[in-house]
Amino acid sequence: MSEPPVLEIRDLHVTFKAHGREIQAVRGVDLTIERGQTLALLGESGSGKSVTAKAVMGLLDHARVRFETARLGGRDLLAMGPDELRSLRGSEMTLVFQDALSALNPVLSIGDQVGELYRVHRGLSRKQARARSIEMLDLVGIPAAAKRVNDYPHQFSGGMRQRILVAMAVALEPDLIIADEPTTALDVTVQAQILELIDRLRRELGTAVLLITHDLGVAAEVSDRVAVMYAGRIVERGEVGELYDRPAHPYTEALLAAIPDLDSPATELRAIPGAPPSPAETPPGCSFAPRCSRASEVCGSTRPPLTILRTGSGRASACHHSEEMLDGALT
Amino acid sequence: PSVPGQNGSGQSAPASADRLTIGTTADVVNFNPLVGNSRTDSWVTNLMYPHLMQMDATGKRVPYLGTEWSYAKDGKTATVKLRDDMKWSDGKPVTADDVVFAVTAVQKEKFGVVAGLITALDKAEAVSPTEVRFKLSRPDGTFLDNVGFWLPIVPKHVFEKAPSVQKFANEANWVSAGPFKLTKVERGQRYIMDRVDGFGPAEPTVKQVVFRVFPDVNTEVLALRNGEIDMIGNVLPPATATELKSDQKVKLQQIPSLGWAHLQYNTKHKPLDDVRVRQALAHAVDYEAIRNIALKGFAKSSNSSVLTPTLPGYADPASKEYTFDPEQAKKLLAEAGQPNLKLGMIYDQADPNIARWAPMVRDAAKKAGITIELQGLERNTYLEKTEKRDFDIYAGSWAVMDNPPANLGLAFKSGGFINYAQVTDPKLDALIDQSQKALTVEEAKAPIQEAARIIHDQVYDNVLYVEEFNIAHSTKWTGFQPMPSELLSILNPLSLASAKPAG
Amino acid sequence: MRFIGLRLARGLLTLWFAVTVTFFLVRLLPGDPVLAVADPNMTEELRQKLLADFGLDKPLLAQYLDYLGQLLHGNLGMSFRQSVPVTTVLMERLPWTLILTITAMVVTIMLGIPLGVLAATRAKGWLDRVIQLTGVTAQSLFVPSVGILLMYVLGVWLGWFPIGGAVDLDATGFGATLSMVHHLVLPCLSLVLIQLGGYVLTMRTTLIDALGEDYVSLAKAKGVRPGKVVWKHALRNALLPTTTIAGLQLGTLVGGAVLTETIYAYPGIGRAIYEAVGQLDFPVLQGAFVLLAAAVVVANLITDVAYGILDPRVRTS
Amino acid sequence: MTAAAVELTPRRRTWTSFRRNPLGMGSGVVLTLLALVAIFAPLIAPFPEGYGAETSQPPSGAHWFGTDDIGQDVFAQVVWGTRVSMAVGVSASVLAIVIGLLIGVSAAYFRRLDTPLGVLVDLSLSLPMLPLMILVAALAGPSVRTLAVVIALFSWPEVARVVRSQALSIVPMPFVSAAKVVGGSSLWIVRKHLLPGVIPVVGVSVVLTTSRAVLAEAGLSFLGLGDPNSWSWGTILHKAQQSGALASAWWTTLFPSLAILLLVLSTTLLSVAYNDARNHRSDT
Amino acid sequence: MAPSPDRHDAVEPVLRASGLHKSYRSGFLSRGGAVRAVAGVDLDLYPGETLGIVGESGCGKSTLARMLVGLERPDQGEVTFRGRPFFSRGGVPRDIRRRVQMVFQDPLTSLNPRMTVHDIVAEPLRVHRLTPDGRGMRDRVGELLSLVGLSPDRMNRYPHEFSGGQRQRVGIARALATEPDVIVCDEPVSALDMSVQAQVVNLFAELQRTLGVALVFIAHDLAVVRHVSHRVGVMYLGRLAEMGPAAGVYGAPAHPYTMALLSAAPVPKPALRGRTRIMLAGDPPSPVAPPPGCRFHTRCWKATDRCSEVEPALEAVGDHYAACHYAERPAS
Ligand SMILES: Nc1ncnc2c1ncn2[C@@H]1O[C@H](COP(=O)(O)OP(=O)(O)OP(=O)(O)O)[C@@H](O)[C@H]1O
Ligand SMILES: Nc1ncnc2c1ncn2[C@@H]1O[C@H](COP(=O)(O)OP(=O)(O)OP(=O)(O)O)[C@@H](O)[C@H]1O
Ligand SMILES: [Mg+2]
Ligand SMILES: [Mg+2]
Repeated sequence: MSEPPVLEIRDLHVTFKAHGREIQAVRGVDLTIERGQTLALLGESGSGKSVTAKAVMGLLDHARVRFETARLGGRDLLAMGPDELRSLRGSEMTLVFQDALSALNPVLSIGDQVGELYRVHRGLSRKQARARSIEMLDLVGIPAAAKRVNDYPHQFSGGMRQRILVAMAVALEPDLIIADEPTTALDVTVQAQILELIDRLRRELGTAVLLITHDLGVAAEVSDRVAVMYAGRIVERGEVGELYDRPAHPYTEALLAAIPDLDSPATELRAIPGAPPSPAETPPGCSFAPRCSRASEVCGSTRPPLTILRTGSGRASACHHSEEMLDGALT
Repeated sequence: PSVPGQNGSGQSAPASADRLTIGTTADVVNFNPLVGNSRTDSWVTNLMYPHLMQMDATGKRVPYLGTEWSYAKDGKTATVKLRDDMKWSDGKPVTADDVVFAVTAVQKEKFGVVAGLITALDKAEAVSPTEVRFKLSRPDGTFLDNVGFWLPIVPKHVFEKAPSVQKFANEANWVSAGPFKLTKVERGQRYIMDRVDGFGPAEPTVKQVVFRVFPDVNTEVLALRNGEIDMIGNVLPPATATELKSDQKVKLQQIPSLGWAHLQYNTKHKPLDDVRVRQALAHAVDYEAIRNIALKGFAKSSNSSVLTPTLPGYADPASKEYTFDPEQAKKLLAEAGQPNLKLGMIYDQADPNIARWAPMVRDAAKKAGITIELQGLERNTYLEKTEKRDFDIYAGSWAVMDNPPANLGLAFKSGGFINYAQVTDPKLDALIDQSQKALTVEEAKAPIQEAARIIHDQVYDNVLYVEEFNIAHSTKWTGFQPMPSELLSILNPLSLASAKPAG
Repeated sequence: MRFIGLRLARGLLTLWFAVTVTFFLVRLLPGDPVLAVADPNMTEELRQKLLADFGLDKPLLAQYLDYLGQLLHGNLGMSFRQSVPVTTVLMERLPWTLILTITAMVVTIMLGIPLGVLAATRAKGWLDRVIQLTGVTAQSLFVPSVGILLMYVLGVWLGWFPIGGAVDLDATGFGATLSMVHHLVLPCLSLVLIQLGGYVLTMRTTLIDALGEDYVSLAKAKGVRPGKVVWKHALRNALLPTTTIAGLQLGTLVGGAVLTETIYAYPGIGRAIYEAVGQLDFPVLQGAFVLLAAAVVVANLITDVAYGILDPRVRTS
Repeated sequence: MTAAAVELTPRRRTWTSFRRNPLGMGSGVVLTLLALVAIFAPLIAPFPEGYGAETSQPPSGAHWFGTDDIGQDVFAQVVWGTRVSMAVGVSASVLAIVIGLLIGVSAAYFRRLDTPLGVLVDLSLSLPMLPLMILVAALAGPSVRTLAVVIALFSWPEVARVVRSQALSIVPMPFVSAAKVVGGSSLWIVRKHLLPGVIPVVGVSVVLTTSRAVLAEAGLSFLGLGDPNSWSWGTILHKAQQSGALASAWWTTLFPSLAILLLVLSTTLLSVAYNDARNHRSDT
Repeated sequence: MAPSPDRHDAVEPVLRASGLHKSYRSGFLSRGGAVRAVAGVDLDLYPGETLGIVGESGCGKSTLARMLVGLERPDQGEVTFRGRPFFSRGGVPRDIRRRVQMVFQDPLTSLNPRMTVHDIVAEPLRVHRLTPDGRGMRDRVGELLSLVGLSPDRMNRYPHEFSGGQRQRVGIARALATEPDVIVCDEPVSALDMSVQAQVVNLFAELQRTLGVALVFIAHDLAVVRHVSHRVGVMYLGRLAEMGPAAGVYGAPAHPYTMALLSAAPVPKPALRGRTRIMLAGDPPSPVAPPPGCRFHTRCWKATDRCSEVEPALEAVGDHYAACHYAERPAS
């Protein structure tokens, strides 16, 4: 453990104010990613995945953001001034957006947008930046990159645009790539290509990846570790194989049971009743309790903290019943 | 000359004889003096084209291009002698041929004001370069006054080249013979006129006259105070005149009107054909209030007579103004069997004075139980309705009525072309005819006064007042020669020729 | 190039529409153009001749076709009142209107964009509120009232600017330019005041929208300086709607200058129109509308070009 | 059932956030006051007519806004002017909105009509409005009704454009397809889905068109094309101009000008506030 | 799901599409060519069955769906309902309209935000005058809401007051109101959260079991389609690449595209991570200029010259159909 983790976040809270009400989008999230590792942040819509990512990147201007610890490769982000933080963004930690069409500036050429990174962080001239951009576009598999640097985003297909975003994310060989649902807008066949690309670059560059997704399949395919979010909190985390095999939180368990299985199509799906709570609400107990089949009285009144489980390998779960779940699974 | 930055402080500098700037509220529409009829048109073309005669403050004709004039005994020939020292700006002399050309063109093509005034003309001929003879088809004592004052003399050698004199635009290369010549036109902005050296009747002092165009009197006043202009050509509204009275840097010049403001009752509309109804209406107007409030006292009573005090030669001192007497009016209406009289009154709402007193007429009439519905009209509609005699009451004013026998003929003789009231009164016709034939004022006086009395008693016309125009100029200038009517005011050629910086 | 062709065709259509609408408006409304030319006191024979001279004796459709035909030759007919070609009357006025409106437009844009940016980047702050309120207030002003106020205060009291007119008589060379600018200040100021609000508000909303877009977040995530994020990434996108507005406004501006030109005695087309209405000089009116429509068409073409420069999606498709 | 139940309806949410905007509320109050003044003008001041002895008096206790050059009370003129100015503004905008709504919705819904109507709207928008209004008003003769019609005639394209673009954003919405699948006729869809959908923008449009109409009315009246038998703010200014009092008797200019400013400003602020409140995105 | 219903040869299809073509011209006078959204699709839908359609985005699934319900008129080809053509002169006959309904992808935008749930569900009843307004209407709407698992006492609320899954139930209730024989569902669960998807998928299965309505179920999620469908069609660039019983298509894909699709789909089983996958090169071509011959040949590892010249027809391969010159034959 000589090397510090690439990212270390402790007790992240994000609160928005809207229509006179407070929305606690993220309520005490801890995250740690080691070098070369992919952590999948799983969770359904509105659970706070993107907000977490933006808070880490420092992109939330209008929200109240509170960390206890925020370290990037051992450097304390909380102690840094705005300029210092800015110099990290784009070079040490980078972001891949979900919707490439809206994330690329429609009025600037691709070369300009990729090259901007080199000009801002490396102080390269326009010409040098352009040359580097072409290399990068080549690397992510844009055909005839040299010819296409001067094209504009609308002239590329969806898959190409996503590749361009990836190119920007890896251009300066960052320590950390945060990919916010990078493939949900894409077709299955293209999605596979992009995931493969990110994975390859991660291996080659030794970068850590925070992969945000709501697709259990995607997480299963590429991540080393998984953290499951529900209503602004991480409810379970662990190594990917273990977590899928023996979920220690009823929500994870229910999610896995709700996916149709290609191999056993005839079985009825086990649906989770109800809907996720609104982020404006703060019930006292476990947020999942109203939908949970295991819920007992204590679940409605006391919120279970995220506790390390005895199975080791960094597994943790926030459920009053996780031990019995694991026992049940073992027997 | 104003340079940016020192414009506003121009007031302190003494005026130089270099330039006199006059504000006007309209562009020149037509440079052909025989056609143009807007005020600015007349002001500019009057400085360029001479007339046979001018007018003095009492309306009497005085020499200009013409030096002497007379009728033959039978009244069927009139002769005018001309100055010999006037030249067109291209060097050719102004001769009798030019006069003959101008009058013949108007007679032939029948256009403009003059055409209606020279119906008696049979033929004009040049007796010599300095003498013109007019052959008349009937004796007409108004002819010389009319043709002398109204007809601009144009250069034959220029105007005869146009296929139609009426349609000749005359918009460039002007050949003129007045005290100033037009040198530059910047439409919408200004008209620049330069002094003519050696102008016979009166050598101008000022080198250059500039007419500058403004949107309204308000801005003209600002510009006058600002020192940007030296004089406002337009008549000031009474309220503005009151306001400017106390301004040290501004001098107000009072000019009598040659016309009058009046109400006319359509005698072909029932019940206005009944003289008692018309008299009742005449008693239902508060003349004093109109003069004092609407005109702020800048108006004289004409004693309800069409012979106004501006022309002392004709005025009839015996005439008495109708009293404002609602009770009397009610009585007359009761006699006429018209207790609940309801009438419409048209007027041009763009005329500021009338727009101001029209409601006063309505309100005063209300006291006599008469309902007057105001029809303030846009100018062209107003003119159209007037031409078609499509009104009960017509409120308006006549600008220039300089020759009573001629003017009353147009206005009150059966079929007269400004006989808006549609008067048909044989006795009146005879009296007017008689006055027109008279070759001297003395001769014309008796019949015309009698005619005026009939008009008064029959209320063929209800004269409200004769306006006293206010013209403002900077105190830095002096030497103007005022003449009656806003057409001439202090803006007439002889006045501008004699204007000079004060002090 | 097909794009340009399409635009030109559209421009011609606009022109034709303006010509047609005004032609028939003038003739189908109550006021009678015949009355305008013909003095009711003239003989019938002379009247007929006059009407024939102006082509007013033909059936309406024939007059219309004649007019269109003449228009193709650049001939706008003869003024009823001034006995000179309409083109002569208007061409003297057009440059002034162009100077006034274009200056006003440029000044408005140069002020409006920075103010809009300032407001947007401080959205909901006090500066934003002040800018917005000022913009809206200026927009709500009534031109003649402002005109009188400015003339009285800046013209008469302080004596800084001339009352009316477009240029001094004696100014020559550079002095003339200086004098023109001097005369331009007040009318231009009125036009800028009433237009500025629109630009500021549009700029503000579109920029706020643009600042919420993902590409702005990405630019920030790339470590681009905040100022540059606004000027390089957000502004160009936000300028697109502003450009559209500018194009639309130039049209209304040229027409809306009537009041301004009238108040300030500025010798432009707007005042010529007002005067021509008073004199029922229909050929001049019609010609003025054709010219204004042409100005609008040109403005729209310029807008399209600007749009193309700003937006590659238009340029490259 | 779930948290979603506490969410406010869009209308209520708009209202709540509108209420928190002091400018918007203030404008609403001012407009209401002006409307009351217009309605109850006879109770506030006698109709300004006739003449008075005190001419061209500056504001005083007896004459709050002073008197004009024939001694009429300027306050009474402004009060009665509110009536005509607002009546012209409102009726012109109602008329313009009816036309604009019809054309805008038809253009958006009936695809075949879109190109011709769209071109018509664009062309009309590129006509020089004020000069044309002047022309038509001059030819048609001045009256309050003429003014309202003329202004409406030249204001509908703007409304049509706004309505069309709003309707165009509704037409491709799946709920419109749903109504079609369910069997709704065109008329049904226009009535039940399109019109209710465009009403909110029409709301803003009403306000803006009214203020534009008030300005247009003032402009035309100022140029002398107003109804001479009634008082509008433009007419007061026109009369002041005619009597040469624009710059000297400042009170005859100032008060009607302020009235125009107040009305136009509050309508604009109201629509800005309403738009802000409706646009929940800018609420964060 | 339930085993495939009886062999189809005996039964009449409720809905039949033959030779459907649809192109979109983008914009007035645009110079770009037309988008060929659907280019020659034939299919039959039998009573009581679920026909799944999968395919990548832009391959024409929605366009096909819109043609099947008569929202879009095909450029070529025809849709018939029990043998009667959809488009007669004037439009779709009212009784056919009633019988074929649709459920949309986005539950929020397919419900008018200005109408209450009651009014939304009542709309078809009003249009077809099936129930008089008033009590009867409320009872009927309540009944429909109960059928889709919503409590009738919330019928006076607005769509935004409901969660995504509930909204989609409202949409389904609306589609059921006219007692249709066919419901075409265009990605009815893609916009829903993963925890809610299963609820709606189960609802569809149950409704079909109890009401016997025939479903066309369009989705891009292979597993969901597999789960609900008896038969499955795979679309690529406006055409059907493969079509057949679900078990056959998924178990023994014949078309290379189907194989690639199945292989690329992420599987939520970390244990299977190491498996070899077919990775297709490049993006799907633009529908404006589809490649000649077999539309898939630009990305196909099996492609030969013939593929780029001759367009393969949909032909029987074992128990299903595939449009490929080199279709994978079943081993037996
Ligand atoms: N700018 C904002 N203002 C107010 N609330 C916000 C804002 N951004 C996000 N939220 C709220 O925070 C919560 C979490 O949002 P977030 O975008 O992180 O969800 P997510 O997990 O990324 O969901 P998705 O899968 O839909 O992207 C949501 O309820 C959202 O409404
Ligand atoms: N109204 C339209 N106008 C123009 N092009 C259209 C229209 N509707 C669809 N298209 C085009 O037709 C093609 C097929 O579209 P369609 O919506 O049927 O695809 P899809 O398979 O449903 O895709 P998705 O999975 O994204 O919903 C696409 O390229 C699309 O851009
Ligand atoms: Mg997200
Ligand atoms: Mg689709």
